[in-house]
Amino acid sequence: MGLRTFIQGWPVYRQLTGTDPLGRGTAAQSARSATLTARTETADSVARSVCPYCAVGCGQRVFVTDGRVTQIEGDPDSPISRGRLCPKGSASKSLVTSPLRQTTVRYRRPYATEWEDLDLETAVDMIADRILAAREETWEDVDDAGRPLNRTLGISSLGGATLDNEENYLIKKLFTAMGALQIENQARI
Amino acid sequence: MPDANSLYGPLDPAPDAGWTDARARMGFFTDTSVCIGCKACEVACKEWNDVPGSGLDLLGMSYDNTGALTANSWRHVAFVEQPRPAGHRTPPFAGLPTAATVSAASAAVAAGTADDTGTDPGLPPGDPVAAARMAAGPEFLGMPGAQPPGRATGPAERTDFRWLMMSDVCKHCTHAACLDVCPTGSLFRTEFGTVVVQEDICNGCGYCISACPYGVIDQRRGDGRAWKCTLCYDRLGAGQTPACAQACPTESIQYGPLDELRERAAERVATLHERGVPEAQLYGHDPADGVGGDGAFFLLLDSPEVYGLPPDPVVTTRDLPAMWKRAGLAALAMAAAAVAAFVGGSS
Amino acid sequence: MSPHRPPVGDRFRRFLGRLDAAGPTGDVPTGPGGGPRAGRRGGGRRGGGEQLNVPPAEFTSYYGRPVLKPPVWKWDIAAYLFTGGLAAGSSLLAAGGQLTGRPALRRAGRVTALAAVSASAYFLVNDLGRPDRFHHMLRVAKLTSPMSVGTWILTAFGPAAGVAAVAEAAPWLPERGVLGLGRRLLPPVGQAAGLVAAATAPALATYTGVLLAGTAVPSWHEAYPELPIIFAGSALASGAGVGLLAAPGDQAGPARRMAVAGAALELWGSHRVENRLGLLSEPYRTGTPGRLLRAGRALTAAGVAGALVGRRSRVLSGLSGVALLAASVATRFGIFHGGVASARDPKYTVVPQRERIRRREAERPAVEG
Amino acid sequence: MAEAHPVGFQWVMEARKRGAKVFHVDPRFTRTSAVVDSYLPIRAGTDIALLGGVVRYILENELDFREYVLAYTNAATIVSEQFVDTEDLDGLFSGYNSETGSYDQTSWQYEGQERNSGGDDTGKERDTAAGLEHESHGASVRGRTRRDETLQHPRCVYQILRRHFSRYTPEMVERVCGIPQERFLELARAWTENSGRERTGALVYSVGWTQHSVGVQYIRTGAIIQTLLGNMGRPGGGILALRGHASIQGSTDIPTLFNLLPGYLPMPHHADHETFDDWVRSIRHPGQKGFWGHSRAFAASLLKAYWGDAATPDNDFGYGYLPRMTGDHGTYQQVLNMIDGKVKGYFLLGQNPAVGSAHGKAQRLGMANLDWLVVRDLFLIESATFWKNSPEVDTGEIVPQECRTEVFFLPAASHVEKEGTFTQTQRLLQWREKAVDPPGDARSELWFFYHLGRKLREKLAGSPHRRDRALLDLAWDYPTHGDLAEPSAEAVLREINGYDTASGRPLSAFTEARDDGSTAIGCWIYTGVYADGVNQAARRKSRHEQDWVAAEWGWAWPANRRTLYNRASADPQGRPWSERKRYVWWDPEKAEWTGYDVPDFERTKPPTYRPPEDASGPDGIAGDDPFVMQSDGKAWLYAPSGVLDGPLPTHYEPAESPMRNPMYGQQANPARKVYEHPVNLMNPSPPEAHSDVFPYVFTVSRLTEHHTAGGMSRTVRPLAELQPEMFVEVSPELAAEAGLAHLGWAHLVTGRSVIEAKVLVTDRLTPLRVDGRIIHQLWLPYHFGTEGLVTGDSANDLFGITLDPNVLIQESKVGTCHVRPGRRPTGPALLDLVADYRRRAGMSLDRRTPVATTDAAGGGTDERSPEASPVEKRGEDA
Repeated sequence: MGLRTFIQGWPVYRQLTGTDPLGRGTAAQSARSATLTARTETADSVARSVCPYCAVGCGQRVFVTDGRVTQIEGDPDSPISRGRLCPKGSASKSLVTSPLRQTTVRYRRPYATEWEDLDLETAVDMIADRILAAREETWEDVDDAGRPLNRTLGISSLGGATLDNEENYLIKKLFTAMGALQIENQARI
Repeated sequence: MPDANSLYGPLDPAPDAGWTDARARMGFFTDTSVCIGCKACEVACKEWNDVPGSGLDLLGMSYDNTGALTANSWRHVAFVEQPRPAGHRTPPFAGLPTAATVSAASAAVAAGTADDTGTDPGLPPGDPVAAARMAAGPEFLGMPGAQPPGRATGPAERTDFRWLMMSDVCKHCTHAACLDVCPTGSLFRTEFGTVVVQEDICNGCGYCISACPYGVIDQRRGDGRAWKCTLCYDRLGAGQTPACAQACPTESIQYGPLDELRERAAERVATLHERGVPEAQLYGHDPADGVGGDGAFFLLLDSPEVYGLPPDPVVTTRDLPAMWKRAGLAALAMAAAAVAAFVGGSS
Repeated sequence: MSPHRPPVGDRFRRFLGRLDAAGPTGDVPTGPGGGPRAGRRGGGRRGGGEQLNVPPAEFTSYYGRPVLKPPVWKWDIAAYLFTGGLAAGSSLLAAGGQLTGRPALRRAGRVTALAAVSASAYFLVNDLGRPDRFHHMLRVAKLTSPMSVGTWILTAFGPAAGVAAVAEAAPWLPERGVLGLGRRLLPPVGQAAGLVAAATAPALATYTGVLLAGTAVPSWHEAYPELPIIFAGSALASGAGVGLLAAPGDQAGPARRMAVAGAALELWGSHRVENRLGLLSEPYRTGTPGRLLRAGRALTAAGVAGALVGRRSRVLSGLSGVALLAASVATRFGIFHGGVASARDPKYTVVPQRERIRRREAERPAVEG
Repeated sequence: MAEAHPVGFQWVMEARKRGAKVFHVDPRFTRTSAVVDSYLPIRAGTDIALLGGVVRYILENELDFREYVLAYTNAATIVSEQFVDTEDLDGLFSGYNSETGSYDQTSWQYEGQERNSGGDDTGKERDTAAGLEHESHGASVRGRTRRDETLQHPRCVYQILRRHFSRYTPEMVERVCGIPQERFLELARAWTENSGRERTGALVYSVGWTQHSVGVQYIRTGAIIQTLLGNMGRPGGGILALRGHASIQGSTDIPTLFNLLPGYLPMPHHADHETFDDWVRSIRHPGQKGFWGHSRAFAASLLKAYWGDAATPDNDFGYGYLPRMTGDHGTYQQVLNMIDGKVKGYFLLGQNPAVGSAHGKAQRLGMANLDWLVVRDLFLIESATFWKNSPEVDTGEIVPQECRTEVFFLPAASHVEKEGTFTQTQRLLQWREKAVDPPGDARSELWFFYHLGRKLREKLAGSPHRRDRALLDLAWDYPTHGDLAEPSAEAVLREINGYDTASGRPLSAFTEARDDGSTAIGCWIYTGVYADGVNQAARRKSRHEQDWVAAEWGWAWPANRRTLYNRASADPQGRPWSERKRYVWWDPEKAEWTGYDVPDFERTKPPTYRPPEDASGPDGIAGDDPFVMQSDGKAWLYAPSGVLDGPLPTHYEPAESPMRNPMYGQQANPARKVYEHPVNLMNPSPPEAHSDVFPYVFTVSRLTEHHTAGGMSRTVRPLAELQPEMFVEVSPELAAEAGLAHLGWAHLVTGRSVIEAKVLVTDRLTPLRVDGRIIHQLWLPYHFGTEGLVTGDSANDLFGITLDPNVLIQESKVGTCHVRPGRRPTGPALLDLVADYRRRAGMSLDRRTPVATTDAAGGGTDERSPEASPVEKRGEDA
């Protein structure tokens, strides 16, 4: 940067030579401010989503830059929400990027007082083994009158109201096939 | 070139600040009569502007746990509970076995709470008496005639009640003292007529904080710089609505060209007056007021100070010429005294 | 949760305590919880026996909290008010000494001016939230910003005062060589610099009045006619104090007269802000600011008296100088804290503004009719 | 609504701007109350008395929309002579069995149909939450019914209704609810004046209404009003449930519920549904009218979707694989079974029962007594850390070193890290696009369950056991993609939609479903969401580019209808009731139904259509019968079956109440589900002694700033800081009585637990004058727990478990408690305090909660209740 450019970039010079002698506006504007733009404008992609909190179903737009969510805001096209969000919906970016989010499997051994780490693959495998053991232990083939029961009451599940229909479908399908009857969610609560 | 009203009086501020290609002046009209106090504005603002947390303390100021506008809260929703009538509405507690109201007493207790907002000066404690008066019925305020006839709330029992909510924000004054006193040019007037702190410039001198007649701008601890609402300058540049206004579920916060908003606000007040809400009043809409009108103005249902707003703010620069004159006189006096001291005496 | 915060309701309990002490004068209904209710109460609750000639201030604010943000300036700025004034006063003293051939005054004035202006720079930079960005002050030159104007004044004054003070080192330089050249050149340069500093000194001393007044802080802003006077007087007095301390009796005459003039300006100004501003005078008369300003007044009086009666006594003159300097410190801190107090209490924001509205509305029909 | 559904509330504000009058009924003055025209404080748990008062007001003043009522409801239908009303049985209906605490519904039937009830054992129906099956259809009514179009017959529904609600006078409303008569009349007047031909009114409730021991009947009462006023199936009308979780409607439609299969097909019962035919017959009731007549095709198509090639007509499509219910397997029964050591493993999928379910202690003790627990969530919620950080660890009831539960915490993908559909509260399916990959080990449930299933099937390959066939034969071959091998959600949605098994062509409507194995449909009511192979739920046509019904945004079940039963928006002849309120109408030119919405009627069935004598299924529905899922095509003012606690709503006190029922000798819902278990002691209510130990009523709900059990809000800083501490709201009057100070501490005690909270003393709460005494109510948010950025005691810890008999949802919106100033004790001293209260309240382990409290039950009065008084006819004002 030459002295000349430096001087010309000096707000005092701009005050003296430009339209803003009091140094309130154009003269005082910094280079950063002059090139500022909304990060939603430069996002790599936008996903059209739906708020994960209550059941109103407000439309959301999720802006992504470099594989990171940089903004979540209301979708103005939505006939339900007209682009608006409540405080919870507005906090969606903080929800999905929260530093408190757990991103690794945690395992608590029986009688342990602390968590341990566990590999995801191993965890799923261990869970599968425990399901099979619980079924084996508690399977009911038929009732007293010999009518089919095909079930285990040794396995329970709770949850689904925050999940997708496709997920609930697979959950119900798999649990039903394994004879696990005690499947419940918030709709009961 | 600077306008004759450059320091005081009605003015279109962007051209005055050198914007030969100024855009229409943009602003907020916050209609508190439809505010539901959801605080979406507070959160949406924080999400967009990456504003840090502002304390995890229960303030007991009704549902307000933010307390004030600070460097870490650029929108602040005020909550005021009052045993007073709300427009034409049926008194909610009429006929119930109620005793005296507690709003004033609870408010007085809440005046003493504190929150670590992470800013300076943040949220200083308040005066319990003034707090009580804020939350009291009309008989406390000594404002006879402010209530519709036949709605007087006796001291013995409470029948009427209203819960005022109001989303406060930087006023983006026509004559912005913060901007004018800023010695670095960090605070500047944008082409939209808004007032923005440039975070790459601010050196945290704190002058703007004392200059603001609304107590808006504040200094972030650790960071040292002053922060406040930018009216989402970056979004405006992209033709977008500021985050708070976009989120607001009930259109309490309306964003748009200031001229349009002022018209809309006038109509709204007229409608409310027709519907039996005589207390509806505009605040900060008048270009002839002490700050030349606010870029963010409000429809209020009570006196401004009840919401924490100054009733008649005046920009400090109104008196600036007089101040410099006095300073000049003082300087002359000082020089004269010095000269006299040396030439006047004998020893 | 913030640690070390006062227990919730503490302030309220103190309020109740005051109510009890006040007796059943106000309309104070008792709540169902047994706790008294806040009722109609006049102002002057912080009076502490002092009789105020302001009407009882009934006002409202959001949970009683301040409407304004109290200044975030720390004690550095109050200290700067003193050192800036001291620098200005000293440089005037120095210039006077220079022009009237009173080397002791000149020398003391120049050295003090440099020390004080250096301290000023330190205080100013130290008070910044981002000290590393102090040079951003030189980005713009804004007449609307007293701080910007002050920056440029300091930019002019500081180097001049510096050169003038450095010139005092000339006698200690060797007579030959490059430094010898300095020995010869410094005195005239110092004379010129000393005059430049003195020329800017009144501005340096008085702009700080505008600095404080150019805010929304009620008791500062409303005192704008007086603050520059007070600060000018205070600067003169402190400069005089330096003179009284440093100069032998035969050179101290101008210092004595400066002390008298400064004290007069300062006392007149202080009296005005303590009485003219109605409710907004209150912060200057009560609490810490009140004590500081009273101390300042007493010290000033003592300093002037000492200066006048102690012509023959070097010790008394010196003590007077110290008293004047201390007076200046006390006055600056008093004014500073008075303003801070006025911003902390919403009363001082709301009541005068309400009064202004009332006056305006009272006038309106007359105007329209 | 402004409080918990602020964005939905914009439409209320919009209506208000256009002149609508808005009433808000709530125990506490909320952010909604602040902006409406009239706020009515109500004693928690008395909504039926209030709404019943409105019903009476309508009937006594003949303000019903008579033409609508006559044509579209069962008002004229004659009911069996065997039916005896609560007026004559002191609060019970005929058919009450005090042994089982349930009803035989035979006497409730329409005249001549007494043997058709199919509900002669409501105890069993209650255990299986059979009421929930009727979410989309009424129970059986066969053939024609006897009607009196003059509505004069003493046993016609209209007259029965009049008599039943005759004691719900304004005076009685005031006496029961604490709402002054003038306020009640203001509501009744506004509601009736704003309903009819030219105007409609809407009733909006949040699902706190369902969390009562008479929750279903609350909604029934609302339905009666809205039907009498002609507000159903019409624009601006209806009953709008504001549900609280993004896809809670979807998880009911495609249920993760024990008693349901997708599309409200019932989970088979071991005794009633031994064979496929038994099962299907119980759904479609051969001969019944309405769309359930096709249910054999829906059932066969579901099994075909489940077991694919292995499901054939010859093996009843694998019906034999389905597990069978034997009774109540609901979540609360499960928890008690956990405490009793009967459950080995437990999955928690985005749910936090340690905070969010009633009786938190039972929840946590149950979890502490499992073999293993799998928690899938975004955060380490209280239900994952109960073994190290819970109130019971503090009291010593759970000792980490002695707690054997093995806990797997698996991080879950957030809503932006996976794609799929939510079904929102208005039955709208909206597809979400995926924005980013989930971080670290976080995975979608789709991933977890698909790969878990894959693993299970691998491990079982070659298994000789019959029990493993269902898993091995399962159609479980979803395509996966990406590095994480994420299953395709679109493929699953396609299966849910259904397809032709021969060609793979996605079906367009559930009318294409077949019972011969040629169609596979995962959820028949969703058929059409993937019509033409297009993901209809992903449609995002801007609201600016379509009309106000916005039919091209997402997809609503069934068949993209936005308003159900919208045939009722036209008169019997098919003309709009009024121009202002036109919505769907008959176009005689084109000979079809048309309008703004998809008509909820067979498109070409003319209004003049009259079914032949023996018609069944859809053909049995006449051209002027809009309620096409009902077996008689009518809206039911009186429900002859399907509602297990009575054909008409009746005011009962909550299970825990400080009051004797002012209306009947029967205190609380006689059919409510009660669990007698040592951990589940209910506070005594009149006529039992010692109810004065817990003199205050408390209720809980949400704050705008938090979400349910707080797992998605207490962990998020911008939300946590807005409501950072647990608090309790009390009126100034209660504060005075109990010695509570604003921002001081208080603790609340019930027979289960003690919790503490900061006190907000506020004018927003008010005491009520009820039946001559003052009732104080407290309000608490239920969002707090021990984890997250902000923590606090859990309000749900205070509740015991008592369920609504129809849907097995707990009463967690009202209970009784005591409140004391100061902080609660900690450690074992806390247990001592509870024990002391229990002792004083007579809550011994061998005490049984009296269920029937009137002699009218026929000797069923519980002898163990010390104060079970003889029939005391209460509540009749002159």
